Amino acid sequence: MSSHPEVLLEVQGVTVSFDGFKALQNLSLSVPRGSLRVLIGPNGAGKSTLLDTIIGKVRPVSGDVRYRGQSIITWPEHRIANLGICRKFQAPGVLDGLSVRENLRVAAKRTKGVWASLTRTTGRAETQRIAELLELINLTGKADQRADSLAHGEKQWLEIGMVVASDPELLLLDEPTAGMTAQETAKTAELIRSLSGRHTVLVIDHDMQFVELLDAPVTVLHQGQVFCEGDLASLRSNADVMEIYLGRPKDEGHHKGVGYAQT
Amino acid sequence: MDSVFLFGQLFTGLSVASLLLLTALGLALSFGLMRVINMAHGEFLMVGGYLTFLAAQAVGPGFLWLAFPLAFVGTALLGALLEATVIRRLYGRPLDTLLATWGISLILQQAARQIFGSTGVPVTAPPWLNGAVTIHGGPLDSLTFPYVRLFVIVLALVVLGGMWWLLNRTRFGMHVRAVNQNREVASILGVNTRRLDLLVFALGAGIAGIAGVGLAMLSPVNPTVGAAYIVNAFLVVVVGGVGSVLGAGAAALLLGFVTALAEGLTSSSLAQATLLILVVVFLQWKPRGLIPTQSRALEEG
Amino acid sequence: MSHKITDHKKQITFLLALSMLGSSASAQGTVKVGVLHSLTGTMSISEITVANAAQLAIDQINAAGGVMGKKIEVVKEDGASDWPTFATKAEKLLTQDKVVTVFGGWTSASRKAMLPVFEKNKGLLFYPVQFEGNECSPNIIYTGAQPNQQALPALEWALSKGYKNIFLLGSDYVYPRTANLILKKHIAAKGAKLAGEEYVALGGTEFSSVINKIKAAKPQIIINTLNGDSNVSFFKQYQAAGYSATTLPVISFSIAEQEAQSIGPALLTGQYATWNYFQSLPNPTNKKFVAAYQAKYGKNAAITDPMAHAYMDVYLWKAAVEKAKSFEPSAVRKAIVGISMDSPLGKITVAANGSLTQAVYTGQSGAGGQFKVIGQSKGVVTPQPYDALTFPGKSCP
Amino acid sequence: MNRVAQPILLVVTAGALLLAPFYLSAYGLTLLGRVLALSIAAIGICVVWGRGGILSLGQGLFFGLGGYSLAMHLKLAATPKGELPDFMVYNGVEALPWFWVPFVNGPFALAMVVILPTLAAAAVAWLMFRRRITGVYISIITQALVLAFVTWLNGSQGLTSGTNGITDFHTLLGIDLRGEHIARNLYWCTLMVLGAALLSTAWLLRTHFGTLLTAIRDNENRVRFLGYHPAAYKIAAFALGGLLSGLSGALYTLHLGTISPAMIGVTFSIELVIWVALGGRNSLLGAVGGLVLGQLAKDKISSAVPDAWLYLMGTLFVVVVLVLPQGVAGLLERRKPAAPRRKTLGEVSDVVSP
Repeated sequence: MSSHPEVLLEVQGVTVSFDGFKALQNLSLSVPRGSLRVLIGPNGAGKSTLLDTIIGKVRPVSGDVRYRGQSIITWPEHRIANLGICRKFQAPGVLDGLSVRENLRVAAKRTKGVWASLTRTTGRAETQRIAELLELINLTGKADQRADSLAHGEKQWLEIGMVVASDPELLLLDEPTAGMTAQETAKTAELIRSLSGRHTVLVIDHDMQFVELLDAPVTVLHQGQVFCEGDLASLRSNADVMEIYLGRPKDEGHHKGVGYAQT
Repeated sequence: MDSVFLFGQLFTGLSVASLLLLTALGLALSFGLMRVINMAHGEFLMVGGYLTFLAAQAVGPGFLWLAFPLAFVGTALLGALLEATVIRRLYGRPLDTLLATWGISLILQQAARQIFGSTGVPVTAPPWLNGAVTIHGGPLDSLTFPYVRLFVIVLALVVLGGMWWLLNRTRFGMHVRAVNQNREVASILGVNTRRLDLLVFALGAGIAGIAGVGLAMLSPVNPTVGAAYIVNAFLVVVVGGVGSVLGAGAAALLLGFVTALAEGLTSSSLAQATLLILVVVFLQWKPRGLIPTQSRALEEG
Repeated sequence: MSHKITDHKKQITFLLALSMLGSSASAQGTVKVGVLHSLTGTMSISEITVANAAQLAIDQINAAGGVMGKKIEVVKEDGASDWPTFATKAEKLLTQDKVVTVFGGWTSASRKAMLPVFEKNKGLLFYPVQFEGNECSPNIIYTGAQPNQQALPALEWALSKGYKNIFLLGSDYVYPRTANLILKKHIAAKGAKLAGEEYVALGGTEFSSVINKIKAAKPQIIINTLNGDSNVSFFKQYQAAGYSATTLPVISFSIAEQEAQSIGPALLTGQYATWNYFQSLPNPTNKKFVAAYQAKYGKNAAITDPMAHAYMDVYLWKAAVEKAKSFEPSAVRKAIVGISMDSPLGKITVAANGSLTQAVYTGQSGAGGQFKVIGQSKGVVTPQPYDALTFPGKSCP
Repeated sequence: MNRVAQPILLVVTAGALLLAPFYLSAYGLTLLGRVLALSIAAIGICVVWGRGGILSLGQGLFFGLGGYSLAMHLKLAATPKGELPDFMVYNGVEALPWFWVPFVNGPFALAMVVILPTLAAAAVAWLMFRRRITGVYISIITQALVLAFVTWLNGSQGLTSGTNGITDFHTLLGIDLRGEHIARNLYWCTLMVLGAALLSTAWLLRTHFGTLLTAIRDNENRVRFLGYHPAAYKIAAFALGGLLSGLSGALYTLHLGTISPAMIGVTFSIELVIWVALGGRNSLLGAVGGLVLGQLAKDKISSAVPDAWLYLMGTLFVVVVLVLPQGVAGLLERRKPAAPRRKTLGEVSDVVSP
């Protein structure tokens, strides 16, 4: 447990099975309010499945997910999202047929019902906020362009913008920097760091430079379980972590950084 | 229902299921593998029927030896042509394949109408298929199994068996299963997915052609015969679970028996309407069908 | 055709207002009539030949100098086996082409769809096919058999031959349903037994269940009102189940010479049909008609009851026009009552309700697809649109 | 097409349509009125398919419910008091079936024209979207449903008049349907309904609702995990599609004077879709235009060269899908300069804006 006393999200002994294959095995994890947490692990470790489970996309065979102390394991996805949990997917999940501005507006709306969608208009405060977000994700010039015309990196930014626009309490970011240049990656890291505190952030990534920039506690997943936790530096010197990444005996991988293990 | 009638209806169900299965197998293959909704599939059945008619015209009563290869090869070639010219360009757009193939089915129907006329052409079954097995005495006295219907049931079993063998015991089948699981990976591993799509589509068409031979033994072949089967064949695919040959078999049996029992209890129109509603209800219970295929590729479908 | 093109242009350019519509009823010594049948779609096989028969009569009349000195100009339209299309095309014929009468229709559904159009536009339709009765629009001349001119005589014939246990099998639409409703009343009234009653969707080809039901009911004869290709499937599957004309005869109302040819005479040999006309009728008018039709449309062309009616309809109309001395539909309608003539069907007379007084024959199918007449009504039968036993108190105005 | 030409073209077309009774022949007017009535269903398809990405091949079901609701009332109104509709008598039915009884009441029947198809569409949508049935499954299920409906209609002659359908109407709420100026008034009435449907749908699609519909079409999961309930939006869109189809069916029934199973079946439902695809599935005006011109062409060509018509139609299906996936409206859009990309003809929202 970290120094924050209050636990926002608690994953308790969750097991997820796909056709007999156990993607998560009795996994437990707790995330304090306002913290920034990084999840790493080799392919198939269960990182994405964990996020899927939190947002209700995947239902576990056993275990519980508690948010603000309340079990949300049986809730429909949209209600979980409305609690203030927002996820950025691995592949950019932008809304292709809409303009950049509309993408942000969809994310920023507070009321999500059909009736409200017919009657509510966009207020000045909302317009203002969207303008700020556009600035933040550097897409002001392309605000009226269709999202499918954006470059890959821009789409990533747009989706991050959408996640931020929805102003969630808990942000789940799945490889937010895939396809970004080093410069963009650095900027993303800066943005994410600035979000923590007011928001609680859980990031999955492979890119160790990026993880380093985030400068946050790291949890290593392996075969559907928490393998170990700690800061990046201590993990880099951990021979067991090297082994699960490279599948080699401990003594061979030492001289290489974990970062090279990306696939 | 007395027991003779009940068994008679069960046999009817089996017979209906056989034709449904033969029609649906090709659909299940192409739908499962390529996400192609081929509305012209019924017309392959029709073409198979007309080719049977031509075979009968050409060689007389013993035409079956010619009809099977002719119908299979003829429709398979037509299928290959269709795949190469239209369907290939529409992969990943299932709804558009649906509309385009509907157009193709209109063209094929009209062509048949102009060549053969809009009334059905009759095919007389070979003499050895005339007659029936009749039970004499006992509780099932006078229960009859016409040879023609037995023939179609055997035909369906043979084709189903052949398909199972092809998919599970041959290299071709391994490739099909691999592509079904994950197209990208299979292609990286050296499976020529383009060629496989073509072959599978042609195979499915060929099987529909064989179904056409069976159909011609029971009813006249006319331009709309395919349209009469296509909706039910799709339901077999959906109820069976997309892409599952075994599922298609089970679903065809289920639909066949339900149809026969409903027809036993009420008129054929109401039986058909009931069946369609039951399918929709069934999908509420099992939206992915009897034997669902677990694959990530399906998630996006 | 040229007329059609000018009109088409007008419509899409929205330019010329009323100018071109001067092409009315009788320009240049011709008079326009419509022929409206399904030239495409499932019904076309039956209807094209009916349209041909009407065309033959028109050609003959034109060759002999026309009607009241005017040549008949035919506007042919395609109902496309689609009932609403019949209504649309009828409206076009009446309001745009301004035809003085229309020869057309086959299915009851097409007639029902056209009826309001003819009533609204005060047109006149000659309908040549046997039907379920229960209708007498002043704007339609129904020359095909009423139920008492086909279904009931068939029942009487069956009963007279000792078939007392009767199974009713039909396609699921209005004609079989109504005909069978009437037959059931008469079967009960005559003390015979109804073995069962089954309907198969139009175009249905699967008869396994039906044959099981027939087997369970053990009838002596089947009265068959199946339509089109369903007949082929039925007779095939009936034969496969071990039945034949000697073990379980079938008497049909929708199988004529043409259908017999396409079903395959072998499947039908020995089975029965009831009509007002068979190609084999020996009267001289028929001999001439058959010869003329086959000279024009092929020497093996089969000729059926609705074709004979359609052919005769044109002559009836001509006679009525000449009697009324007018092409005006209401005058023609008035004049047509009481007209009597020698036709391929034998002697016919138009009754006040717009239907024909005509004879009824029962035929047995032979090897060549022709029917041999084996029974005949005593003289002609007066048309009764409403069966008195089934629909008491109903009659045409 | 630039931003000046477009409104001018719209005004000219609207004017030409409004004045059509003064220069079209009687037949031309009925034909146009009939086709305009049909095009209301096209608006529904544009919303459900173009914007919602849901391809229903069963719009005939809702069209039929609207048409039959009205036809049942018209039939009862044309039947003398105390008697049964003629077809029931001929089928041996002895008492008015329960579901016919309330349709004696005109206002009730008119309300049902709208309510019944809407409710049916909502119910079908609820069943499908609740279980997250998507894509081609929906097409197959909706097709099965319309087939079931048509089969039931055909097989229940005593209740529905079967293949003949319901026909021979005389009066609607006391108006004589065979009267002198009825064709003209019915035409204008249809034009009004079409205009109202176009404007209100265009407004609807300009709201946040329209945006979300597109969003759900493009990436349902993304929208769901932003906290929206996509099924609710899809049900609403589908119900709207049903409503418009029902209205269209009722008006079409009035124009044609009959409604029958043959008019509402699988073929009809797919044909509607292809005309919309031809015009442009994403554009309201494209969809309506595609349907109107397609139907007019069908009327002309199918009577001139009946055999060629089906080939032409079949080829059109293939060509539209292969070459013009966004229809003619999409083609016009593509010709426009690329950036800065303002809303264009292809995007429904702008199309009817003043």
